[in-house]
Amino acid sequence: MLGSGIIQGLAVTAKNLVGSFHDPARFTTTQYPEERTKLPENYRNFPFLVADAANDPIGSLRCVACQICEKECPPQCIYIEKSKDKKPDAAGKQQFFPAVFDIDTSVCMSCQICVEVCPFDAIKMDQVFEIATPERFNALLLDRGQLAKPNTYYQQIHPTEAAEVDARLAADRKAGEEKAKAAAAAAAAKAAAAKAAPAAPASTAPSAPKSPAVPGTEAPKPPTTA
Amino acid sequence: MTFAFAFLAVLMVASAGVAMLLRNLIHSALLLVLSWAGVAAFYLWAGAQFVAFAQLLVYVGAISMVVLFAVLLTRRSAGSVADVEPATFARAAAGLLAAGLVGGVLGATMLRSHFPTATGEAPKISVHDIGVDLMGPQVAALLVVGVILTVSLIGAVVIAATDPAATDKEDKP
Amino acid sequence: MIESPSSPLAPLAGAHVRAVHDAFHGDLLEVSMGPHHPSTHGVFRMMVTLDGETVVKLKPVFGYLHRNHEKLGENTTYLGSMPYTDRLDYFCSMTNNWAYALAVEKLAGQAVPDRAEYLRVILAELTRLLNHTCLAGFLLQDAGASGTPLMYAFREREKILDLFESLSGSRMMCNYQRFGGCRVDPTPAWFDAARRVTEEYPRFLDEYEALITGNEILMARTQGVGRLSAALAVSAGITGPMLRACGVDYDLRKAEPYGFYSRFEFRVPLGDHGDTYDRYMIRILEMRESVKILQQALRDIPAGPIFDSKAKIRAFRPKAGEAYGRIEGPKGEIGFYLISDGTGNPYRYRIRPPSFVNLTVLEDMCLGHTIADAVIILGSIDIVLGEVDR
Amino acid sequence: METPEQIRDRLLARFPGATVTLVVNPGASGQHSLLLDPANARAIAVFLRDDPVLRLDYCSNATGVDWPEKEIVETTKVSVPDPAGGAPKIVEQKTKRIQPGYLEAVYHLYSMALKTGPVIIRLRTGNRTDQVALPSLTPVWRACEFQEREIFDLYGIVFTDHPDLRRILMWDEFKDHPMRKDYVEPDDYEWEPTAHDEVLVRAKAHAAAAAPAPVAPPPAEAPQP
Amino acid sequence: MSDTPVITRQDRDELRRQGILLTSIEEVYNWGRSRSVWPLQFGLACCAIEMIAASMARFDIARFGSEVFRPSPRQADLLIVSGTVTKKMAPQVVRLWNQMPEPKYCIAMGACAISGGPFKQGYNVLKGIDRFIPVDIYIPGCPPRPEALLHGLMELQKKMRGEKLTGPDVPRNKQPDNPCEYPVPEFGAHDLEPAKNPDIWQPPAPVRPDKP
Amino acid sequence: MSMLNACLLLSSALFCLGLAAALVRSNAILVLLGIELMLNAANLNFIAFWRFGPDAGHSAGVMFVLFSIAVAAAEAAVGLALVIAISRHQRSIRLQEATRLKG
Amino acid sequence: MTAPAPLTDSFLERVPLLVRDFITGWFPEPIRWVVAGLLAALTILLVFATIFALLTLLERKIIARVQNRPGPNRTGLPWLPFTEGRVFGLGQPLADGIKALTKEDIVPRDADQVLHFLAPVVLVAFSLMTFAVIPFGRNLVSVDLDAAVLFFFAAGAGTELAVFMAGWSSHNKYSLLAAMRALAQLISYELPLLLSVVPVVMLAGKLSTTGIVAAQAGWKFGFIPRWFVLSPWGAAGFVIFFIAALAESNRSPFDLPEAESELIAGHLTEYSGFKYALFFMAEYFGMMALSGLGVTLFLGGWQAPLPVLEVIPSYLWFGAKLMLLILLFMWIRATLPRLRMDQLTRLAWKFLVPLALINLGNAAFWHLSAAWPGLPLQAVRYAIGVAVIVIPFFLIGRRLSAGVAPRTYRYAP
Repeated sequence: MLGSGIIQGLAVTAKNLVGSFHDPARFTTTQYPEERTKLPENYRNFPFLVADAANDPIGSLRCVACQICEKECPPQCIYIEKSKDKKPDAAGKQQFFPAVFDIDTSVCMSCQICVEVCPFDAIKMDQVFEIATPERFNALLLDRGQLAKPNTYYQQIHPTEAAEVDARLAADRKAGEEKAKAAAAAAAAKAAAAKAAPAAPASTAPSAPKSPAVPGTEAPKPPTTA
Repeated sequence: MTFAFAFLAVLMVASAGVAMLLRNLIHSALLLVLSWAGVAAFYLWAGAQFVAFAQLLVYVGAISMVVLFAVLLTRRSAGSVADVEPATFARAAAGLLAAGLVGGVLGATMLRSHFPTATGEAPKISVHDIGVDLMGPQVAALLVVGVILTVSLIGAVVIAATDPAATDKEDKP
Repeated sequence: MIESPSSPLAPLAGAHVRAVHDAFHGDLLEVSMGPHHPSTHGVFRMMVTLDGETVVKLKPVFGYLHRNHEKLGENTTYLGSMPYTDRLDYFCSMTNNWAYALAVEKLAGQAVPDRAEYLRVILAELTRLLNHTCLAGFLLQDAGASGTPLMYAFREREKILDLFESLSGSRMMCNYQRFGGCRVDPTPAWFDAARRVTEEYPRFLDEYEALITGNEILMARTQGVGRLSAALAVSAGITGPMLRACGVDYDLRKAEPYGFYSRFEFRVPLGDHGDTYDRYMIRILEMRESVKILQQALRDIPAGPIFDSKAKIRAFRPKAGEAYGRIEGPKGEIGFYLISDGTGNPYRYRIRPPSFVNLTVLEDMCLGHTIADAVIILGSIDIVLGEVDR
Repeated sequence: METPEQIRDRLLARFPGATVTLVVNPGASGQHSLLLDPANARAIAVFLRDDPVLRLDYCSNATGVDWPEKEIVETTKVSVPDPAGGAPKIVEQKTKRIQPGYLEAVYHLYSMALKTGPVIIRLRTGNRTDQVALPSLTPVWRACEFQEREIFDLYGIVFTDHPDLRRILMWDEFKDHPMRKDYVEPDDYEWEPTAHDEVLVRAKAHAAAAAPAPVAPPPAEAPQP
Repeated sequence: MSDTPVITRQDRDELRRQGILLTSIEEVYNWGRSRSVWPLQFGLACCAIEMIAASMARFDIARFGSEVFRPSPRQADLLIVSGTVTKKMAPQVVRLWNQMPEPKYCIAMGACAISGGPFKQGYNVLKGIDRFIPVDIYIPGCPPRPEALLHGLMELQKKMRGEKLTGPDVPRNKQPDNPCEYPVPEFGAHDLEPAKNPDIWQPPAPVRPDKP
Repeated sequence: MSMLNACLLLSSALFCLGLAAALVRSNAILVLLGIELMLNAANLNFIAFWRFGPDAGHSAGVMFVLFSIAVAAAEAAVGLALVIAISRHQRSIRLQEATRLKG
Repeated sequence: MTAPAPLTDSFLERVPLLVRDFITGWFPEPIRWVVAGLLAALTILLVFATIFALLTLLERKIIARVQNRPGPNRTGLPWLPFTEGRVFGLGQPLADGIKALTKEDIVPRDADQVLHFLAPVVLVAFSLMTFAVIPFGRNLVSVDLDAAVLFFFAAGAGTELAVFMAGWSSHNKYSLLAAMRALAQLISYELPLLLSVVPVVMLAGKLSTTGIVAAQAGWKFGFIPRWFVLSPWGAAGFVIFFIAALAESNRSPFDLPEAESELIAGHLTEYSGFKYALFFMAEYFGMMALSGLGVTLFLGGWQAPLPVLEVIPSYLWFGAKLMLLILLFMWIRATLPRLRMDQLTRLAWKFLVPLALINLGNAAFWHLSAAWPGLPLQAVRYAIGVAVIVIPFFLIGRRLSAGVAPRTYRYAP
C-alpha cells in the first residue's frame, strides 16, 4: 500500500522520540563538559616524556637523546639536541640526555611510532585533548619542560602498560645492579683501595620551569574523571 | 474615502505605467502584479469583497505565477533573463499615438459626460447572494465559463506540452 | 548595507565565474557544484550543465584534497607510511592498513601469524560495517532526510569506534597493522565488547531498514536512477558493492581469497538493476553477511602471537623488487603498488584508490537525470576525497 | 592461468613485429611483467582483453614510474692474459655507463570473468624530456581514463588518443610534474622546529631568499634550559 | 583605556556612564553571539568526519546551540577549517571566508589546518590556513576528538564573551583599518600567488629560542 | 466631478496604458500583460457602475467581473502557452519574428 | 472584533475580550475600532512571534530527541531568577535573535537590490495577513470576513511571489533554480489545497471561517464531536489538505526550494543576518497559518472535543490542536527524505487532484444522504463514504507507485 513504508518510518522515529526519555540506548549523548566518556587505556593523543622523579621532571627524564624517534617520526615533528655531557640515569648508568626536546603538536599526527621505536620507554602517549588555544607558535610547540611528566602520571593513564614497563625496567635495573654489584665486587676484590662511586643520581640538571605556557598541560592530572 | 481612492488610483496608474516602460521583464511583471493588487484593493474599497479576493487569488496567485514562469522558460530568446530589446522608433511612435488618441477621446468623454449616480449607501452583496445568483439566474453563464476554462486549460497544456520529436526536428536548421 | 564583491557563485565556480555568468544568460545553465557544496562529500566538484533541471553534461573536478600522499610515501620509511594510510580513506583505516601491510608483506615475503590474520578479518569486517552504515546515512542525508538516518548511523559508528579506540588508541586513525602482524593484542574484554556489538548489529539494521528501506519516497528517488550496465562497470574498473550492484560477481574475498577469508562462510549479494537503490541495498545486505563473518571469526580466533617474531619494526629494508597487493575494501578494491630499491624508503609508492576509479562512470550514470538525482548518485558511489585525491 | 613467459611467447607469435620483453621481478612477490613497445601496445592490449584464454577485462591499476638517468657501475670479470705467459689473470673491471632516464606506465590487468590475474604490462617512453608520449589504453579499458590523466598530471607522460587529457589533481595553470624525482618544490618554507637536514636546507634557502627576515618576535615564554 | 594619561573628572564620569550602558549592551550582545554560533557546513578531510561526529548524538554540538550547520556562508558565523587545506582549495576557503558576514570566527581544527600537519612536506599542501585568514582558535590533534572540538568551541565562546565593543582591543571587524576583504590567492605556475598574506601571516623568526 | 467619473477616468487611464503596451512593446509576454491590464480596466468600470451607478444593488456588475476574471485567467493560460510554444519553435518571443503560421 | 463578549461565556473565555475592552476604553468612541484592529494585529504579531521563537527551539529539541540527543539545553536565560541560568535552553531563540540582529547584512553586488530587500518584507507581511481571518477562540477573530477562506488563499498567494522574488533577485544560479521550483510547486499544490477545502465550504455552506467552525459545533450522541475530520470525506480532505499544506509551506519532504543537499540553501543562499531570520520567521508563520486553517476547517476550530471539557477556554483548545498539527509537521520532517521535482508535481496532479475531485463527489453524497433514517442506514452511509475514497486511493496509489517496489536480491553461487 502506498504510504505503508512512510508510516513504518514514522513509527521508528516516534519510538526513538519516546525512547530518548527513558531508554539509555536511545539517548546516547554524553554531555561533554560535565560528563565525560571514560577514555580507554590505550587512548593516545600527543606524546610526553616520562620522568622518574616527580619533583624534578626535567632532571630525571628517561630519554637519552638517542634520536631514534626523531628519525622515525613520519611527519617529522620531533626535534632533539643531545647534551654535551652525560649524567647518570635512574639505573645509575651514565647517559646523554636531551638538551632540547621539542615536539610540534601542530604537526604531530598521534601515530605512536615514536613510542614503538623508543628502546628506553622514555616517550609515551598522553591523553590530554583539551588543548585548544588561540595561540599557535607560543602554545603548540612543546618543549621538554612541558613534555616531561612523572611516571606516576603514566601509571595513572595507562595502568596496564605502565605496570609492564615498570616491571621490565625493574628487571633491567635489577640485572644491571647485580651486574654492577658483581663488577663492584670484582673491582673491590681487585683493588680495595679505590672507592667506587655509584652514587644516587644527583640532579645537576637545569631547573624546571615554573609553569608551562600551554593550557591543559599545567598540572599532570589524568584527563578522565570517568 | 476619496483619499483612499486617490491613493489607489495613483498606485495603479503609476505602477502600471512604470511596468510598461521598464526593460526588465521580471520587474514589469512584478509591478503589474502590484497594479493588479491595487485593483483588488479598489474592489475592496468599493465594497465588492468577494470579487476583490477573487481578483487577488487569480491575478496575484495564478496569472502572475504563470507569467513569471513563462518569462523564465523563454529567457533563452530574450537574450537575458529579463531584458527586453526596445521596439523600433516608428512602431513606438505609432503605438503611442494610437494609445494617446484613444486616451484623449476616452478622457474627454469621461470628463464631460454626467452619469446619474446613486447617492445612498454602498450596496451590500454577500457571498451567499453571489452563490444564489450564480446558481439561479446566472447558471447558464457559469456553465459556459466552466466549459471555456476547461477547454482553454486543456488547450494550453496541449500547446505548451513538449513534443520531443517535434522540437528535435525543429531544432535542426 | 555592505556590498559584497562576490556572490556565492565565486567559491562554487572558481576560475570559471565568467563563463558561468555567461551561461546564466544562455540556453543551458552551467552550475559548478563544489568544492564547497553540502552534498559532495568533502571537496569534490562537479561542473554540471543543466537543461532546466536535467543534467546534460557533468565533469568531475578533482584535486582539492590532493595531499601528495604518494610523494610523501616515497620520502618516508615503509613504517612511516602506515599512519598515512589511515588518512587515505578516513572511514576505513583498518582496511587501508591491511592493504598496505599486505602489499609490503608480499614485497618482503613476510609471514603473518594466525591470530593476526583472524584479527585482521575481524577489524576489516567491523570497518565494512562502519563504512556501509555511514554511507547509508550520508546517502539518505543527500536525499534530504534531515539528519535522522545519519544520526542513527553515527550512533552505531560510535560503538565500533569505541572498539577501535580501546584496541588501537585512536578512533579513526588506528595505525594498527604492522608488517607481519598487528600492534596490540586485544584483551578478552575487548572480544566480549566486539561480540556484543556484533550481536546487536542486526537489530540496528532491522530498525534502520524499517525507518527507510521500505519508504516509498526513497524507492521513488533511487529506483531506476543512475543505472550502470555490467559491461561498462567491468570496463571502467568499478569495484566493490557498486560493481556487485550491477550483477557482476567479483568479490576479492571470494575471487582471490586473501587473509583467511576462505575459512569463513558468507555470501555475496548481487543486484540486477545496477541503480542507486541496488547500490544501497547491496551494502545493507553485505552488512548482514559481515555480521556472519564476524560471528565466525570471533568464535574461532586462535590463541597465539599477533606479531611474527622475525618481522622488523625499525630498519625495515625489503630487497629490490615490486609488488601489487590488493584487498576488498568497503568501497571497492584498494591496492598498493610498491617498488623497492633495497633502501628503507619505497622507490615507488602507489595507491590504487577504489572510489577514484569508481568515479569514472559518474557522468555516464548522471546524464539525463535531474540535479537532485546527480546528488544521490554521487552519494551512492561512496567516495571519500582523501582517497580520491590522495 | 598462463605464466608471463607463455603470454610473451603467444604475443610474439601473434604480433610478429612487436617487441615484448619479460621484466623479471627479483622480489619475493614474483610478479613479473611484460614490457611492450608503444607502437603495438594498443593492439596487444585489445588482444589481451579479448583473448578467450586470458580475458583480461579489468585494468585494476595504472600508474607511472619515473626512472631518472642514473650512473650504473657494472663490474665485469675479465680474464687478462698474463703478458708473462702465465695463467690468465681474472681482473675485475668496472665500467661506468649512464643509463638514460625514462618514464614508465605500469598497468595491472586482471580478469573478472575468469577471476585470474595479475598480468602486468609496462610501457616506456624514450626519454624524460621530449619523447614522453605513449598510446592511451583508455579506449581498451575505461578504467584507465582518470588514472592516465593522473599520470599525465604527475609525471608528464602524454597519452595519445586519450579522450580528455587535462590535469586532474593539480590546477590547470600548474606547470610542473611533481611526482618526478627531480621535481623541486616551491619555497613556501614555514618555521619548523626540526633537525631534519632537508628541511634545514630549505630553511636556509628560504632565509636567503627572504632577505628581510620576518619581524615577529620568537616565542617568548619558552623556557631556557 | 587604562593607558590614557590624563583624564579629567568629567571625562571619567562620562566614560563611566557610557561604560555602564556599554557593559550591559556588550554583555547581552556577546551573550547572544556566543550562544548562537552557527558553523558553516564545510568539511575538508578527516577532521570533517570528527566535526560531523561532534554534531551527532554522542557528542551533540546542538547543546551549545551550534548544530545549525548552514550550507551557505551568508548565514554562518564560524568557519571550521577541518582538515588539510590544499593549495588548490585555498582560494576557495578564502572566498568563503570573505563571503561570511561579520562578526565571523575561524577555528583551525586539526594539525593540517593549523600547519599542514603530517602533510606539511607535500607540494600541494598549504602550511596552515592562517597564512590567508585570521584564525581564532587552534585545535591540535590528528584528528582532534569531537570533545576537543567542543572544547575549542567553548574556548571560542569564552573569547567572544570577552570581546569589547569599544577600546583598543575591539574585535577584528570593528577595527577601522581592518581589511574586510582578504586577498584571494591565484593559481600560479608553480605555487599560489601570493603564497601568503603578509598582513596577517607574521611567523616568528626562524631562530631557536632555546638554542644559543 | 463625481466619484463615478473619477473611477471611469482611472479606468480609461489604465486602459490606455495597457493599449500602449500592447501596441508598442514587441515582447509577446509584455503584450499579453498589456491586454490583461486592459481587461482589468474594463472590470474596474463594472465595479464602479455597480457601486456608484444608478441601479446600485443589482448584482450584475459583480457577476460580470467574476466571469471576466475567469475568462482572463483562461486567456492568460492560453496566451502564455502560445508564447512558450512560439519561443520553443523559433527561439524568440519577439512578435515581429513570429510571422510563420506553420509551427 | 468589536463585538462584546456574551456574558454567558465563562470568565476565562472572556479574558482576551475584556482586556481588549479595557484598553480600547481609554480611547474615544470613533477611533475605538482602529485601536481594536491595531491591538489585534499587535497581539497576533507578538503572540506568534513568541510562538515562532519557541517553535524553533521545540523543533530543534524534537528533532534532537528523535535522533537520540538532547538538543539545545545549555543556553538558559541568565537573567531569570532561581534557574541558575539553565532552563532547557529556553534562551536559545533569544540568543539566535540577538545574533541575527547584529549580524552584517550582505547584499551581493550583482543582486537586484530592491527586490532583494523587498522579498523578506513582502513574505512576512503576507504570511501575517493570513492570520487575520483565523478564529483563535470563541470570539477571537481579527476580521470576520464573509469570504474569509478566499482571503486566506489570496493572501497566501503573495508568499510564493516573495519566494520567487528572493530567488530571482539574488542573481545566483542556485537561487534561480529554487525560484523555478517554488513557482512550479505553488502552481501544482494550490489546486489540491483549494480542492480539498471546497467540500468543507460546500457542506458548511459558508466561506466564513467563523461560520465553518460554527457548522462543526455540537456532539453526535452527546460525545462524538461533529468535526468534519470525523466523516469519511472530511478525513480524506484533511489528509489531502495536510499534504498540500506541507508542500505550500515548503516543509520536508517538499522542501525543494531550499533543498540543502542540492541547492545550498535555495532562495535563501544569499540572505544573511536579519533578512534571513525574517525568512525563517515567515516560514514558520506560513506553517502556523496553514495549520490554523486546517484546525478551523477540519478539526472543529476552537471547539472542545467533549462537552465536559468546555470549561477549558476555547483559545486553549485551538492552541492545542494547532500544536498537534505542528508537531506532526516536525515529526514528518524528522523522518522523511525529500521528493524530486517531477515526483512532486506528479504527486499533485496525478494523485492529490484526482482524489480531491473524487472527495468532492464524496462530500456531495454525504450531503445528500444526510437524511437517511436509522442507525443501520447511517452505518451503510459511512461505509460507502469510506469506500468511495479508499478504493480510488488504492487504485491511483498503485498507478502512482508503479515500477517502485521493494526488491529481492540473489546471491553469488
